[in-house]
Amino acid sequence: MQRIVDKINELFANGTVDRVLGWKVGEFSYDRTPYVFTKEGGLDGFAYDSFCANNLSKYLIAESRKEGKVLVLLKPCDTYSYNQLVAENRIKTENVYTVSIPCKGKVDVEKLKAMGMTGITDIVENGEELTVTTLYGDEKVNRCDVLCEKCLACQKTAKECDEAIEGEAYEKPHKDRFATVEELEAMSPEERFAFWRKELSKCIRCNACRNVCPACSYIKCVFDNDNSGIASKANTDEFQENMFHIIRAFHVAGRCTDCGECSRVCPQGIPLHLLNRKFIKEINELYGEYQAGDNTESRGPLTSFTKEDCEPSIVYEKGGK
Amino acid sequence: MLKISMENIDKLYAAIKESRDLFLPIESAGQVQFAEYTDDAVVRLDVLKTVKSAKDAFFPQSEDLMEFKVCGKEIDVIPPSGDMKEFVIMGVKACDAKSFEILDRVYLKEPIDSYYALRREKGLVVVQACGRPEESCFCNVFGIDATAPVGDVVTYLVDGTLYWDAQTEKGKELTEKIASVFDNADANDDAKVEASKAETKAIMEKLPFANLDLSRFNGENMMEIFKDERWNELYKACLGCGTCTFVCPTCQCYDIKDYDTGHGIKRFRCWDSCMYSDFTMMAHGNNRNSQMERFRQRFMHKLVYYPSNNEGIYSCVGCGRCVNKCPISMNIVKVIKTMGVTDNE
Amino acid sequence: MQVNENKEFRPRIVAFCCNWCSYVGADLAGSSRMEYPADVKIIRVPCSCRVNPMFILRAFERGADGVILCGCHPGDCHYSTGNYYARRRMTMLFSMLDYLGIEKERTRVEWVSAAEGAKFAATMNEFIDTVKNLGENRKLRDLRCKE
Amino acid sequence: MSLSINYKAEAENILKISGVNPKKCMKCGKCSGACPAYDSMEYHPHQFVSMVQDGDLEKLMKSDAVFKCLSCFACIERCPRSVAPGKLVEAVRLAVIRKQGMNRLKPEDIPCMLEEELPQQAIVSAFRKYSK
Amino acid sequence: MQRIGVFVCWCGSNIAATVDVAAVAEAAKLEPAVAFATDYQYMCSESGQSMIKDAVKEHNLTGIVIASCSPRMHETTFRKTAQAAGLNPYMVEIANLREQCSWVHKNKEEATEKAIVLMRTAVAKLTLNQPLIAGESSVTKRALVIGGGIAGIQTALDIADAGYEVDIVEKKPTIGGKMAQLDKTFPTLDCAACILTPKMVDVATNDKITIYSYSEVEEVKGFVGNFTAKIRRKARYVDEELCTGCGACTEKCPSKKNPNEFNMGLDNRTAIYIPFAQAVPKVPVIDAKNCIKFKTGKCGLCATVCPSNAIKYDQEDTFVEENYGAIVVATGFNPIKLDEFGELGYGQIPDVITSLEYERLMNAAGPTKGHVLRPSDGKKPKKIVFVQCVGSRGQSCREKGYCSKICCMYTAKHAILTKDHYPEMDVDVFYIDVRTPGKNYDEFYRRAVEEYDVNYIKGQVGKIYEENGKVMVQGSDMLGNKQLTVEADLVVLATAIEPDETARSIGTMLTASMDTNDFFTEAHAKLRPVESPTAGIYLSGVCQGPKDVPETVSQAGAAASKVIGLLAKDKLVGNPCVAGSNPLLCNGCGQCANVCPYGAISYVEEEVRGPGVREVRRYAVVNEAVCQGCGACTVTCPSGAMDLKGFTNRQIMAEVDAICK
Repeated sequence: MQRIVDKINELFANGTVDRVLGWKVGEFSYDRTPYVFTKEGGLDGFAYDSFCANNLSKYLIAESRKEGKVLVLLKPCDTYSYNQLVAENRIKTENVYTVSIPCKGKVDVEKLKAMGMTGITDIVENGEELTVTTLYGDEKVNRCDVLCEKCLACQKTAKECDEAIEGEAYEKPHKDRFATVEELEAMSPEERFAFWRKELSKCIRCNACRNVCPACSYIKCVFDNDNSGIASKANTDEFQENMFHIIRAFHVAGRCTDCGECSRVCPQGIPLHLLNRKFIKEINELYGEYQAGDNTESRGPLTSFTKEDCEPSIVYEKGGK
Repeated sequence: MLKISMENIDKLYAAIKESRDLFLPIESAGQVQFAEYTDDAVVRLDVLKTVKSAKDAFFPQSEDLMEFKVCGKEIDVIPPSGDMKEFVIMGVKACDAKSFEILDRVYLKEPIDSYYALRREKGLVVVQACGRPEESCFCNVFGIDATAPVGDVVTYLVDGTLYWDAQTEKGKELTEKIASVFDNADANDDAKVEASKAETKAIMEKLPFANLDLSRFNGENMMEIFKDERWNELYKACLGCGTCTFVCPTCQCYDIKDYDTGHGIKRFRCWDSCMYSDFTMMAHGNNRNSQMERFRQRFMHKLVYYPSNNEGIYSCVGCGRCVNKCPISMNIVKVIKTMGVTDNE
Repeated sequence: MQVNENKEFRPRIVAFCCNWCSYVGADLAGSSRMEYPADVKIIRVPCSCRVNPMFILRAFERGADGVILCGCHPGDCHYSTGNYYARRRMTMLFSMLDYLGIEKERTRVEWVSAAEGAKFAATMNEFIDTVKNLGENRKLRDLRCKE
Repeated sequence: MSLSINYKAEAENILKISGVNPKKCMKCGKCSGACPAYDSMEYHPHQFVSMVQDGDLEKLMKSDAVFKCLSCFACIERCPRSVAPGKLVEAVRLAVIRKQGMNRLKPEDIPCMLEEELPQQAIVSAFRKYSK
Repeated sequence: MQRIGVFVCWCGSNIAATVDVAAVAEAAKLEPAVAFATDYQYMCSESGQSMIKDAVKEHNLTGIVIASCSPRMHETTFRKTAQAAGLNPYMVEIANLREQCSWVHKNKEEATEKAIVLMRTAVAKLTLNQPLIAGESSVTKRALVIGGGIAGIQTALDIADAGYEVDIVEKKPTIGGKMAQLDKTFPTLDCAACILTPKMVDVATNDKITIYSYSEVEEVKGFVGNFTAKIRRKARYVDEELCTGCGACTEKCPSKKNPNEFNMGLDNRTAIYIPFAQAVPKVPVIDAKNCIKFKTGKCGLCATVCPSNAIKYDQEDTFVEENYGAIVVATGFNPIKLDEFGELGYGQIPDVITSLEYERLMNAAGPTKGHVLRPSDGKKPKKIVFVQCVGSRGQSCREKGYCSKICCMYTAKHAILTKDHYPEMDVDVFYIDVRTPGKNYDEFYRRAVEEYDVNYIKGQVGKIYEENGKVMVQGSDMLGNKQLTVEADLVVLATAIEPDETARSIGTMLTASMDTNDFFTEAHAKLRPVESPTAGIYLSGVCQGPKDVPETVSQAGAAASKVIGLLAKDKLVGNPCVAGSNPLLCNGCGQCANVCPYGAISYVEEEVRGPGVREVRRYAVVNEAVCQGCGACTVTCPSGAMDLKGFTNRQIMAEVDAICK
């Protein structure tokens, strides 16, 4: 973190940037809020640690339209979102200074809570071990057991930025990112239906998944637009739950970088990334490996084609059981 | 006071179910919500906070209001039946119980919201004292005693036993009907309950937000707070999602929508969020155009406008759900701490 | 609910046909007097690429039991590339529906040229049989639309 | 030795093993035009394609041609339609030597073939190629 | 609220026998938006149409649904009827009760039931219809032809003949293209130059035609009727105005050892040169790479000898910007490179040459003055072997998947001409198939075999190598089932052709779609073969696919006639069912432009105003003159900002709703 602070101060001092989009400490040892630090205000409260999970790239849509140059801190996964947003002309790159920063995976406090730790007053990180102080006693957990879902299968390395701050080497978690998708595919349709009913019925339509998503940066979403014909504000029927999530996933298909923010922010813990990853997996298998945000030029798989593409009937053969 | 061992708790549920619908904190797909009890439900009375609050029982997220049937060029209006089975909601914590009072002040004031009133009339609230408060709890700031919740029946869950203490006529009536499932509690039990309450209270005092200062929100600084420059800082990270609103026990705004079924219209209302860009959208546009204004509205309403219309009662019960769930960790506590002191301090 | 066992299940089928090939193919089936059940109702769209996945979901929401999309054969699109995009979109949509546990046979894409009246009729007959075997769409409909 | 071989089935099997699609052949003859062992082969690369396609395998399997092929793969390299006749020759040869007792090269034959100049590797690879 | 009239047609008994038309009309009357409904025997008849017109007036209708035969039959008829009745022609919807109901169903009850649903569906859609007015745009009466080969020349001449201005942009110093390099043309054996050069002169003297030689199209903007092109005129270091084409400079130039492109490198030219005697314009160009003046600064001989002071060493590239109504692509072809065909020895063995090189060898104006002499030793060969399909019809990456189409015929031509000049020479042709569709083509080929005794060998060549000063051609004789090794003195490879290397970038510039081989795609393979799917772009010659001269000329004429048809119009009336983007919803992400086959979508960054909105945003703008209304963009748009008039999201959903009711 010190190296990041030093670098920012250097760039403040030499006038390269005017503002910094980073994270600010909160009330607990684990809550971090995206924050714009200014040259004048300094870096008071700045933090970069295992709890800075937010993908900051989406904030650049607004921040890059303001006067002056804004420095953005991008974790490796966020660099892809940044590229994708640039590809979609959402960011005025001339006003942005990108700095890639190292990441060893972020800690998901919800997981600690699910392990029964409540009343958390402090979390101290010591290498691969976390010491959690709670009102009801202290506990130790392995860092790798409480990583965010999105970090468990993350193999991303940072794309090119204006500046790169390297971190120490570390062993990436090696969960296969499609393992759960494959498990679901192996189920019977009835089992799959039951699985998704159970998950999606939790949805409260708070739109956190949508609003946090860098790919969902539309001025007015079809679900908010009464003229779209499919606007709806609440899950008034099972169908509306399914519909919302199918369309949400479909609208980001081929553009989703798999940053995993949707699942992370879902207050109901719905594994939304499994919908996105299904599309990613299908695209990879049917149209060739594609990573959204890998660069700012290539066409998305759903806005391109080859004459030899498979027919939709492949779903009958290839689809789940 | 009556008691029942948690081993036999299903008998209690079954007894209640005989005459009424029963809502309990039930776990499904890893999350606990108030939901209708069924035989295979996993009841989690031990869980402190459900994701959504208990307000669903009286103010559901979506609720049919009326129906229009279209037949040729004729339209039939089908009003709501006004009929509803009595129900019990159990396991409500002190904060949520207090939220009912806050909602009552909105919906039971003239003009009375008949849908809400009907549910209030048919519903019986069984509250439960808190056992293990969390770091995000701050109900005490609003004068709520987590160990003495207000409801038709108060319950305590201590060492695998549920203690049952009817408070109101409604509560006593139900208790009589199902008395056979209970044993009587004795003085020893009273002591156990008291000890548990004392233990909880001791922890409450140690909570990080126990001493949150609300003094600036005394109804006298409305414009000063409204115009405060620091809103511009606070709102900045806000995504404009409705998570805080939808997990909040006291948020009471709704939107009315029509659903065209092809044979007519089903008119329903559903929760709305002042964080949404189309909130209170009117023909001329929106009266709060920026996210800053929307963000400010939510907290001004909870901490300033509502109290000024309701004898100083805040529209927040300190349940801490928004603190837990906000995707960007911005919440009412941070707002209180920032706005609670004047800018030049 | 009373189920009348004697009454045969009549599925509701929505067929989207592109204006240049499949709609003409359907017309040809008509002028050649090739029969298929009346359960199929055709919606004319300029091109298969005009069909938004939302339309397909909408049909199911409203109680359709099967949705079929017909367009020009790949390579023959009047707009040269429309059906290629439609092909990818529908492949994605169908695989998602399958992933959610919804019967994959309820949706289908078939390329029918303006000359393939017989294929149009045969496809419709076959599709209706498939959907009949699946029975009523229960998993993907808004129950409020049921009369 | 009398062997009862179902040549039709064997031909299909050979197509499967070799992965060759004879329908792609446009009968240009470039394979045979490129073949350095043409004159010593009773049947030529292009004939392998049509004969296997026709199920006319008996002649091929009984012919010496499979052992005359040098496996230089010029035919595979040059074929404009990627038919790869050489793979068929290989597959037919395999089909021959896999029949019991049909080994072309037996261990006992080797000593008399040894020559000072002959690299060890050649013997090993020939043995691999001509024997089961 | 709309007031809709529903008119149910009996179509004699075609509909009425299977559908209870009266019941359909009665059902229509119950629809909230329907103000009038009736049925009639023949809606398309005079009396049927006047019935509609009367009803529109009497009941003050805002739109009409005709429940009749397929819209493909009478949609236009009823649109005109509506227009005559004072309605917008697009306030008409057709319910297809004949082709898609009465003719495919037998059970009257079921058919009637379905007919009612189809009627309701049409009503539901019409309820949401908006009057549509087709947009108009002007037409610049000038055409641009890219490429000055025979295709471009013919197209330009034909367009100019109709009285329109045409500009030809040719990247080489002269027009003429590949045809100028040919000796004779099959099957009549006219001399190519004799039939081409008069056309070149016509072009040069036609006051409607401007030639930009040694120039390239740099940028194209706009749309059908209104293109703007920026043309780079490369510096040729010779003033075209002043030069008289006397050739004094080329005679005196001391840098003489530069490979002559026109003769396929078989001889040399000077650094300042005129590609060939009949070049148009007949103005030399300095090859700066080999010019001593440019290399060392010393020399300047050409400037000294030039009688008209036309040599300008300081000339720089200049740019011309011009407006056009139509653009014709005539970028032609090149033989493929044979680097990867090592087995054929091209490049290693001097006496293995390509057909185009042979063409130059035979040409009287060529490096050998028309005598067939071996490049290696300048001796007359005794035996020549021709190899066909080199690089054509293959599947591997070094080959082209298509048939180059012209090789069979020009090989026959080469064989005949060779035998004609040198009856004693032996000529073999290795072939896979001989393809001779075309008038007098097969006859021509048969003459080669029967009259001229050319030895056609069915089989391909596997290997070419040198031995004892001979070129050994090893190939198979498929019919004789033997392998041959022919001792040849000269081998000619019928090399595959491919689109010119500039085609791809020009295609991108014009947003004209191309296939994987870089041939331009036609708007319809059968029905619109000379038009690109992008409106206003036309295709002429080999840039669209392999062709011989007669085919190229006829396609060039066809393209010209299409261009003339366009330029003859004062206004273009568009299809009103086009896409449109709502700036209040669009965020300019750029996905719609990706899927638009016509390049109709561009983006602007302008102030957007709406309820509570006033800010500068990037948003999509559809050029209505270019959009063809396919709707690909509407589905790609996640925000629903893009919609298609006449087939809006709401309309289609209303149809879905009505069907599923």
